[in-house]
Amino acid sequence: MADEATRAVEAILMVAEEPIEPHLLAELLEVSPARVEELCATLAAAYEADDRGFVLVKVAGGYRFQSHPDLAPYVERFVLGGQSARLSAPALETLAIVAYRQPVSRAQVAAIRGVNADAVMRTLQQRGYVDEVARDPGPGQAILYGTTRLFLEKLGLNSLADLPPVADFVPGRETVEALERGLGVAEE
Amino acid sequence: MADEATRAVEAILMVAEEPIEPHLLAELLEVSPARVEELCATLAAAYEADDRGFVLVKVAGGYRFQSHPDLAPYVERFVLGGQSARLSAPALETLAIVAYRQPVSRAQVAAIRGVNADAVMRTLQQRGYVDEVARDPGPGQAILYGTTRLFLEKLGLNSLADLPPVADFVPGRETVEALERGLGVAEE
Amino acid sequence: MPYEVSTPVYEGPFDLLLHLITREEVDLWEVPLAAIVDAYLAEIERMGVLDLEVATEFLVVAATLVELKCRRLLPGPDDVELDEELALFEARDLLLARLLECKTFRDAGSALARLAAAAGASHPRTAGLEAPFLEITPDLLAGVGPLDLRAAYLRATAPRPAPRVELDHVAPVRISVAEVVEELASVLPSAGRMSFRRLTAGLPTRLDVIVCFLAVLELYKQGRVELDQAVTFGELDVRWTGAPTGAGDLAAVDTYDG
Repeated sequence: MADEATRAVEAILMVAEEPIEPHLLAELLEVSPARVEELCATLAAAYEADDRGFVLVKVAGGYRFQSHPDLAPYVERFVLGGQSARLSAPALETLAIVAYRQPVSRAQVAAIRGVNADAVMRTLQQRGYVDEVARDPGPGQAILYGTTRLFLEKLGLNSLADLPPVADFVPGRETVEALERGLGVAEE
Repeated sequence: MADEATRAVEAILMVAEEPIEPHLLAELLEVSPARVEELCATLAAAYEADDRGFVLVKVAGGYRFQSHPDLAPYVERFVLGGQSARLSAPALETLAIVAYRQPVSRAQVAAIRGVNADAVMRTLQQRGYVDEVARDPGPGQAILYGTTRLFLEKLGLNSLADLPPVADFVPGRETVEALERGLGVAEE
Repeated sequence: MPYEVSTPVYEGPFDLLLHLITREEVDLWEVPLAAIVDAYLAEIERMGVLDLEVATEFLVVAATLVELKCRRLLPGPDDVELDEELALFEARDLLLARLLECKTFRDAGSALARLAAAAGASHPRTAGLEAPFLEITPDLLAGVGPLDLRAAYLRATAPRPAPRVELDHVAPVRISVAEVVEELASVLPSAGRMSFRRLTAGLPTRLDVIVCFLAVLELYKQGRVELDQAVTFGELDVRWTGAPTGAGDLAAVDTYDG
């Protein structure tokens, strides 16, 4: 017999429109946030064991119900057209710079990419992936950008800590050597 | 082991915003409507047997997930706490489209958002933020929607003219001509 | 080795250079100098006059490459100054570091795309409250301001396939050459002689330096300064000669204000 707190989590998440943070659930259920995390883990495991067509996930700091990724072909037939346009390669590269270097100004992004970043940054902001998060305290008070909650949701991440470490992308020995050869650094 | 059709029903109903009619599910799953009814009955029974906090019900001729009536006190607490009381991102986007494009038909809103807007429009209308303002004079005489006085009050606006402009993202005629001259496109 | 420089649209000098080195898998030293220069010139031409900053980046990268290559063609390291050699190594290392950084974020961007694609297979439930609860819901627009509405509108209308004129390349130049000419005319007479490097030492952006350079050329054209450069790429000396001109001439200076 499922206990009331577990059932209440299911009921609330069923009517929620965005990820619900554990501390809010804890407040509503009058249990500790740690207990909420336990309950949610148990539920998620139960759905998986029962081979349900939905999953309970933690994304952008909260819990929510989602369709099982296996069933994307069916769901996409249903929500046809709801897919947002994919980001271009320059937009992705810029998004990565913001994600890993935030808070960061447009000028800093442009310096890394070697091109003016205004158009791409505006696209990312329009799409809701990045937003202004602060002002540079230094002279000029440049606007500093960071990634948004929507960014986490779109990438299925619970927090920025779940981003793959940037070290994973630092070019390997072979690439570095190829570049060095290209620039004539390494002697042949 | 749950079969694929059963899991697909769960996945589709999980992301659906309104009750889904059996014949639509049947089409999506490529099974008979009778089979859909069977699957849904089996699922509903399973959730009840597992003592889940949600139910699968048939309302208005379609199936949908709902919170279990037993747990209404928790859901109410969630609602009254104000945490559920923000418009979802899709709803806010829809409201914004109506605000900036009014008078506008549901079909036009759907075309801009790329998804069916009926459920969201109904919510907005229920809340008194948008209302029917006219009929399209063209064939079909679609209902045209606009924002209400309540909407202006809630946003602290005197009139629609006080909405922050969005036009600066679309260059005006003069700008375009100036650009063309700058690019050497236009004949001198 | 036959070499063709294809010119798709590059996102800046690092993109082009990465392409030349990695995707084409060529040793830059085996590519004729002219081909490298052509590729860069083609890029700059494609950009037209619109983005001076990018054009400058391209030029800096191209110049570094050409210099590296020239140096390599020279007989031996013995006959070049040690300082110059070190400066060249430094430029090359800087270029390498920036290329590596650029490549890092490009690969990170692809990883983000993979994450987004995986996450996109699982759709969230957003059905919201059932009708009975809607009636007890407090104000849904609490905390929503006009700017939130505008942001939502822009989000909703963002992925537009229709071609638009992008204004973003037209970075407005905040300083005009005329202003800098005026400024120099007030600073230089007392200084007498000053190197261009010192003249531009405090300037925040490359664009300011360029504008200052144009201003110096303008003064030279007006016969008010003498320019002297002992060696190629060496210090540029600016000497005030002070041939007087009226204020009317200053007004005639071209403005480069975007």
